[in-house]
Amino acid sequence: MVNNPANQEPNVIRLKGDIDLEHSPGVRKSLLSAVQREGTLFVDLSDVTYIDSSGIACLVEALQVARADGSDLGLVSVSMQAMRVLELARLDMVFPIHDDLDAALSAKT
Amino acid sequence: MVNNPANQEPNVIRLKGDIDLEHSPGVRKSLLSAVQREGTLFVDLSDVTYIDSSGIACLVEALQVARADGSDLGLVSVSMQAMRVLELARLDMVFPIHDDLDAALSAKT
Amino acid sequence: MSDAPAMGTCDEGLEMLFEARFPARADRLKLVRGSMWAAARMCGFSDSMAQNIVLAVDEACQNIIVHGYKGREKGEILLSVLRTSEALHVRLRDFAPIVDPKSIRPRALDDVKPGKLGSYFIREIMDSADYQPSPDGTGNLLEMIKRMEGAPW
Amino acid sequence: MSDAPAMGTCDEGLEMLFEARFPARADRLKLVRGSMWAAARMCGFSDSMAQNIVLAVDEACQNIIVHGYKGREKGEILLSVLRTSEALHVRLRDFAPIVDPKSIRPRALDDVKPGKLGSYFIREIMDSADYQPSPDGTGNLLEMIKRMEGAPW
Ligand SMILES: Nc1ncnc2c1ncn2[C@@H]1O[C@H](COP(=O)(O)OP(=O)(O)O)[C@@H](O)[C@H]1O
Ligand SMILES: Nc1ncnc2c1ncn2[C@@H]1O[C@H](COP(=O)(O)OP(=O)(O)O)[C@@H](O)[C@H]1O
Repeated sequence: MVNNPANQEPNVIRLKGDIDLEHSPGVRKSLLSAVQREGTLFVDLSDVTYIDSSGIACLVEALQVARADGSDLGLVSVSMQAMRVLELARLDMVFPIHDDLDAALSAKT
Repeated sequence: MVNNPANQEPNVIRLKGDIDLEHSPGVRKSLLSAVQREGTLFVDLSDVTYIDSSGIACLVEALQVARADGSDLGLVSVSMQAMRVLELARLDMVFPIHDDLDAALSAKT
Repeated sequence: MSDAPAMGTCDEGLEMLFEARFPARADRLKLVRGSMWAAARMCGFSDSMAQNIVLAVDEACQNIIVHGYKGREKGEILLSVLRTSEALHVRLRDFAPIVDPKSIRPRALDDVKPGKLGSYFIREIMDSADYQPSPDGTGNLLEMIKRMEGAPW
Repeated sequence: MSDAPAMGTCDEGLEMLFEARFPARADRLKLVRGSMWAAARMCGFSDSMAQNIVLAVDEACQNIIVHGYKGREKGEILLSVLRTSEALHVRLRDFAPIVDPKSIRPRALDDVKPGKLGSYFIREIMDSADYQPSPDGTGNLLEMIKRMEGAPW
């Protein structure tokens, strides 16, 4: 699920809850349209309680679309469970990973 | 389950985890022996993730043993779930309830 | 558990959310609580109401373990969780001696004592909790119903 | 679910922790994850290993929903969770067309693409995941085994 407070940087997407087979289709759409709109994107995972292969697949697809355009997609505040799944998928070295939003936004500039 | 760090007041019992049909028999024993040993007792519920009627029954029994002896049994850091169960049982006015250990120990003196 | 396929919806417009089958033992109740909570949330109940519903179902299972099977090791419990557009239905099937519903007396309100809280919680939390005829006349079938918040009745 | 009583332990020294039956739909998987986590914890697995086991079982259910039943609404999944003194056994029974195990190919390690992660996670996390003959020759029975930490082999 996607949760974007109005007062937030437009190129930050905050996911929340379980990113599983039920919710991945919605997350995929939000990520792809945000990448197309914003270029480089930061995906904040602090409120993600669970992520599975379908959730990881959304992130990978959005990353590929971003990079094909010369942009990038960074992950922010990755939970323990999500980090373990990224490591299992050997994707922890593929995505730029930032401890928090400040780190992400300053790395960008 | 009962969890008592060595450096803690002897009349404070810290429960943790699910106080359910599986774990209540052990909790009951610990509470009754602590009441008999210490007199007035504080039961810290901060780490209690779930409590059911069998857990509440242990607390009520220990309270009654304490009061029969002229002592008392206070509850400390009661979680939302535990408070709801106490309220359902109309026991929220029967137990002394303290926000935290400092409040409990200063109320005592 | 039979191998019969086909389901998802069943009698009376009830949609099946899940069923669980487990040995009637105290250490199995925690396995069911998480599913029960998620099912209640799925029906739109708030987090705290979902926790209350978990408590009611747990108490009914405890009664089956303690009073029905009286700790006999081989007993089992079938839990069926269903919904209509208006209510959550929880059914508990056991194979213990048939219960006389009149024997279940919750405690008096102002009576501070350790026991008899379980059936009281069930009645406080659920809209109804009634024994239904079991499919084959053996054991018990307890049906508990909780109307959804915002349902029309 | 049949009404047959008697169980708790069953074949080959396997002890039944719980069974669940649910419609093969994406929105039911969350109902099972909590129970699966609690069952893994009950076997002594660490919190993070229990979360991995939940992931493996979830992925296997997803494959049944997506590739087996291909979204057909009436499909159902039976999950049986059992243990020996040495290992957790998870069995998934479905009534979809019979799977050719050779058709399941996890992705190559260095291949960054969106799909084919599920079967890869299952193999990484579990000690084995094999199709067994189903009781009546219809559908599939996938058995996944995870040895307990500290078990002798
Ligand atoms: N499933 C059951 N089978 C037989 N007797 C039951 C069952 N459920 C409840 N009872 C009876 O109803 C009484 C009240 O139950 P309850 O309020 O849950 O309190 P407690 O379990 O503490 O006795 C029990 O003591 C028991 O005699
Ligand atoms: N239960 C199943 N029934 C039929 N085919 C399956 C099943 N599980 C896996 N497969 C096949 O194995 C392939 C790899 O599965 P998986 O690694 O989970 O990736 P994905 O589901 O993303 O395709 C699937 O694309 C499918 O062809």
